[in-house]
Amino acid sequence: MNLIVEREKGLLELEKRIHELRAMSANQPIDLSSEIRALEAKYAEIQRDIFGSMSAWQKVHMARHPSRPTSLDYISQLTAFDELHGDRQFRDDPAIIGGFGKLFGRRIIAIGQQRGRDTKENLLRNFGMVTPEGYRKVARLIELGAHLALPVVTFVDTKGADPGIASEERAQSEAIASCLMALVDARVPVVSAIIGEGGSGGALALALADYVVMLEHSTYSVASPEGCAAILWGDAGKAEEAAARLKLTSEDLRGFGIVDEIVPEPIGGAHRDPATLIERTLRVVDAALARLSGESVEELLEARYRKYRRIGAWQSDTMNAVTARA
Amino acid sequence: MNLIVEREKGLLELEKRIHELRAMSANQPIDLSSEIRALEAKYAEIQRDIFGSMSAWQKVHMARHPSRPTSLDYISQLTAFDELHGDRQFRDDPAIIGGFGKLFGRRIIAIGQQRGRDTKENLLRNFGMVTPEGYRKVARLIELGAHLALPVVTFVDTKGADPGIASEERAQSEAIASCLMALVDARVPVVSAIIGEGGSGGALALALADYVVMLEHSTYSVASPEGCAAILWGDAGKAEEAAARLKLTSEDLRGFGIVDEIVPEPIGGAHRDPATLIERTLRVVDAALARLSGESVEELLEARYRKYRRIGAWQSDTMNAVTARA
Amino acid sequence: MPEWLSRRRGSSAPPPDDGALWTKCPKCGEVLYRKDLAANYSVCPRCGYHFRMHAFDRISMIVDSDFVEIGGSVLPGNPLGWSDKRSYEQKLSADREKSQLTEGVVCGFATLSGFPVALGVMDFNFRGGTMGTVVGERLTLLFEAARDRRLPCIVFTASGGARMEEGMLALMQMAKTTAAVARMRNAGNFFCTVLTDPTTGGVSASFAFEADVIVAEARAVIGFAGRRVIEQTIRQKLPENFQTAEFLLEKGHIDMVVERQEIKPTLGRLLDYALGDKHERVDAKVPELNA
Amino acid sequence: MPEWLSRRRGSSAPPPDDGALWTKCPKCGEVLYRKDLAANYSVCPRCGYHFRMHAFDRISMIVDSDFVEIGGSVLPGNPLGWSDKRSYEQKLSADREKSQLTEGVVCGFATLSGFPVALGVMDFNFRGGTMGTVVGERLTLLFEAARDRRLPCIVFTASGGARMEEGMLALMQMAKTTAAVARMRNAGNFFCTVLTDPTTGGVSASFAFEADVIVAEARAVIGFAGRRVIEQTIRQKLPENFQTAEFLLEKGHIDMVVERQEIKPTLGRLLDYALGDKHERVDAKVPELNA
Ligand SMILES: [Zn+2]
Ligand SMILES: [Zn+2]
Repeated sequence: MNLIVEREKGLLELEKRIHELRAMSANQPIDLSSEIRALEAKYAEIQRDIFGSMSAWQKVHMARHPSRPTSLDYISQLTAFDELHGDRQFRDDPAIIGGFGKLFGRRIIAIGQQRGRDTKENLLRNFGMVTPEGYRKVARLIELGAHLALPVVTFVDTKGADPGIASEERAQSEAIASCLMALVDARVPVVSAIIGEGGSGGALALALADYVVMLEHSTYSVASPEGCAAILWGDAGKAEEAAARLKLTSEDLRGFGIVDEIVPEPIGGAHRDPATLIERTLRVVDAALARLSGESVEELLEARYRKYRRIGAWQSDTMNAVTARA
Repeated sequence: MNLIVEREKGLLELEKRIHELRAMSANQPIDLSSEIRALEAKYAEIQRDIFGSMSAWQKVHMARHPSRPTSLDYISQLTAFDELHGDRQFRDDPAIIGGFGKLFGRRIIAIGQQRGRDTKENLLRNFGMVTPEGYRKVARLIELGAHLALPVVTFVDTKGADPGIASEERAQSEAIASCLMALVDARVPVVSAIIGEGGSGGALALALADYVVMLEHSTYSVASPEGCAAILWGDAGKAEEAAARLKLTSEDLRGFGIVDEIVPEPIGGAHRDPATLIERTLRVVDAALARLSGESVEELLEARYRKYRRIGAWQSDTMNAVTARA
Repeated sequence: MPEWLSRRRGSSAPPPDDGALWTKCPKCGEVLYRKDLAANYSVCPRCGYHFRMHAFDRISMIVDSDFVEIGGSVLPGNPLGWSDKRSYEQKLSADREKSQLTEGVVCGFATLSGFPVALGVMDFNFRGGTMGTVVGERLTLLFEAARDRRLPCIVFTASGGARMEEGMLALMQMAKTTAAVARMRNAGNFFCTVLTDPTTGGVSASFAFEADVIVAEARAVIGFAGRRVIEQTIRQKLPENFQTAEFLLEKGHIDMVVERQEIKPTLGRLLDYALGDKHERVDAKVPELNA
Repeated sequence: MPEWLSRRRGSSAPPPDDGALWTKCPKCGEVLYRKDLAANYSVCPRCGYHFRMHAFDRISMIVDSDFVEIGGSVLPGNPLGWSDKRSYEQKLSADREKSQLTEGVVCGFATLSGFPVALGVMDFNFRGGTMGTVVGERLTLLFEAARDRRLPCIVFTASGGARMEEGMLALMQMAKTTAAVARMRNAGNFFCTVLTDPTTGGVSASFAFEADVIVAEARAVIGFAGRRVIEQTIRQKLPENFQTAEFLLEKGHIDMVVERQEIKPTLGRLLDYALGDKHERVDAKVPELNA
């Protein structure tokens, strides 16, 4: 059960009523304008109440909202896209969509984690949980981009890497490590957009980038709140508490220097106005690529190294709490 | 049924008789020396008869002789060897033995195709037919050698790449092509020894080398004689005829510039004096490495390119039959 | 028919094979007028069956207008002195007659959707598309030319494997072409293969699977070992879709499966992604041979 | 006990854990005298069970004599202000007490079979060997030092994954260590990891599987997802050997499985293969910290 979906129900009902009243007002000689205004004010009030200051736990549910735009929704808004398949060895993983694309005319390699938009697609795409073959496809496409001097854009949206037996048998660890290595070594700009759930190492495998963009209500976390609660307290039911502690919101991560820019969402979340939100996100990604493309490969790699080199927070004998942004 | 094994039977019987007579002669006051000499002469005559000028078809059987030294027999005679396993992704293929080695003190990466020396080992090692995982292990070890500036030595002995369903499903073509690419790009000397059967692309995947050494009675062929006969004449039974036509002996291949040096075998074949033959082969490989290690990486790669660039035989409007060695 | 093609074919060239004006679709049995079939990319208009294509028909289908052949003067000899029922020379001569080709691959320069490209097209009609020393040499010349002129390279494969009659010299073309592909790749060129029916053996296990992007024509059979060899080994029938392009796509071996009609526009888009404005597209010319 | 170790431990340091002189083998139940157990590499002399090892015991077992720690002054803070039943500071303090370590990894310079090496050893006793920012920073300092001094680098892993209490800052250590490994690798250094029980999660999916040679200690559990997570997902028990070093060897993930007693000689041989006479072995000295 998704918290946001539940809370939206009343709002959607109210929205419908307002539409009906507007239609009635337009077709019949009754002036309902003050009643409509009152309902609209009520609507805005509830909306502010729900979405004005969402808790971390609410954002977790927003990030998982079944109508939240997925990677394919962004990729389909590119000027052009041709999908490339497979790891060249074992399987084409449908949880990864990747290929050549054009972003406002800019030639790129686009790669996204794809969950399903309905039950059938979720089964096909393994709920967006990537298998080793998927990560190997990602690494291959990153290397293709580097070979052809095409920048790489990734869309991150996954609960986490697939935790199944078969994935362990086919070296999930090695596959994720290969992705990280491909991204570290890529001699082209890399920009990542965290568009939904950024779940653990399975998300990071696509998000080690020169510039990381994150949607306002997306989450990006060392573990799912449920997983964290299970690990620390042996009780997945304490997920809400874990969510609050994990600092998994875009604001938190901007503060840590892990996220470089936050893309504001329409009130009610990305799915309430996908077209505007997607256009806005793609513009932010494109602007980042424009800046990065001005750098030499050596500058790019050096800046990428420094960016990740300094992420951390520790004390030392002589210094106190040297944080990432210091 | 192995032709050489069959023809050896009489010889081995005679050998046994001579030994018995010698023992008798030593222990009893009977002079059998002239009888022994006569038998020895007869033995030498039969030996010359069988092995003096072997046909291509006989060499095919010699190359497949069940007692012929295998890759492990050579590898076990290195000064040191530590096996490294696996393709890092899917499986460790027992048909490939690879790892760090020392050849007369010289640090190398040693890789060999390993058939079984008995039925049980043949099942384990898939009769020396390598699967995609095996070729990927080979490519990985070649890259490890290049990373650590260690020359690569390969021992070639296979009927051919594994032709099973599972190997097709896991991209046997791509795996062999990856091996070829790794060998072409390797920034270290590569020396190959064709010690048994060199079967088609599955053998070449380990034999694209700066210097190719071939045992006198080994074979190296575009297809097995049986396979060739089946392809051309729809009759695998015509293998002997195919063997004669295919030019698969060490002499033929030395003539084409595909093999650089032939290692002479003891009369009767490598298995009649494995210790001497293996030592001799390893010395030849070591001498080649000594010569190649004097070259710069650029010279090495340029020479490797030219070596394979010129292999061929064609006519043109202005030239006649430009052959490889021209 | 473009001017170069009619020059190549001769304006009164007979239709290939048996000279008949009509042919029957081997899949659905429909009787097809050859001219209509040719106009439809040699795809059966009723069931979509992809007839195997002659190299020059393929080129004509793909290029914008001109095509300048290179390596055409490299011609086969008989390095092993091969002879069985017929001599190798006789076989070559018969295939030359039948296919109107001098060897199993045609290489050259062309423009495709405005991009100058180095283009190689194999033809199954000549010795089953087998790779001998001439196929290897012509392709190597193509890869070297692509590298020297900084051209993207596209190769259509169709091959039964290595050519038996040239023995180990044929097998070594896997090494030779791989070496040339590596040089081209290390120089940063874009390399794309289009695997057509059938692509097997030594071609499959070398340059065919060494490309940056691997396209397969719909329903093409692609694999290392031949279907018969595998069936003999496992002593059972293989599933219908085994080794088809669609099967390989699912198994992750290839980038995409494309219907024949879509191959030219697809290649145009791939070139555009890979090269974009790095290359002049407007008024692009076929590079001259001795430029 | 080498001088540096007794200095580090204090000559009258109590035995770890509960101070008892005897301990029971969890596998075969044998009661073992701790001193004998330590002398036997913490391997049960009866059944071969490998006890988890303290980082300094591991170092003492591996190095020739000296060990100079680096990064030891990098100490954990509480970047998220984490607190649940106890504050993160309290947890750290308790683990410091229990393990006699300041964090989950010990890094430094040493010689091994005469080869100067950069050596990192993780310890499961400190927060389950989880990787937080201090583990990441210490390892990064180690990789950078190995690169700058052209030293081979060996890391023993033991980890339950990323450290929850440091949130995303912990996860990013996968990126940070990978970046440092890449620089070291691109400079041509030799990098070897030894995976000990357990090696999972973020450590497994970053530097542990980025080494030139990956050794695993016999019977160690190694994987990405934890056994419990998988069992919950598939709702059935996993086979006994699942995710063991031996299982991974068969699946091709690792180079070799080695019994603990053989680890030091094995590493000596690997260094000899990888480095040979490129490095001075005779009278090799531990590099000085400010050299
Ligand atoms: Zn039809
Ligand atoms: Zn025990």
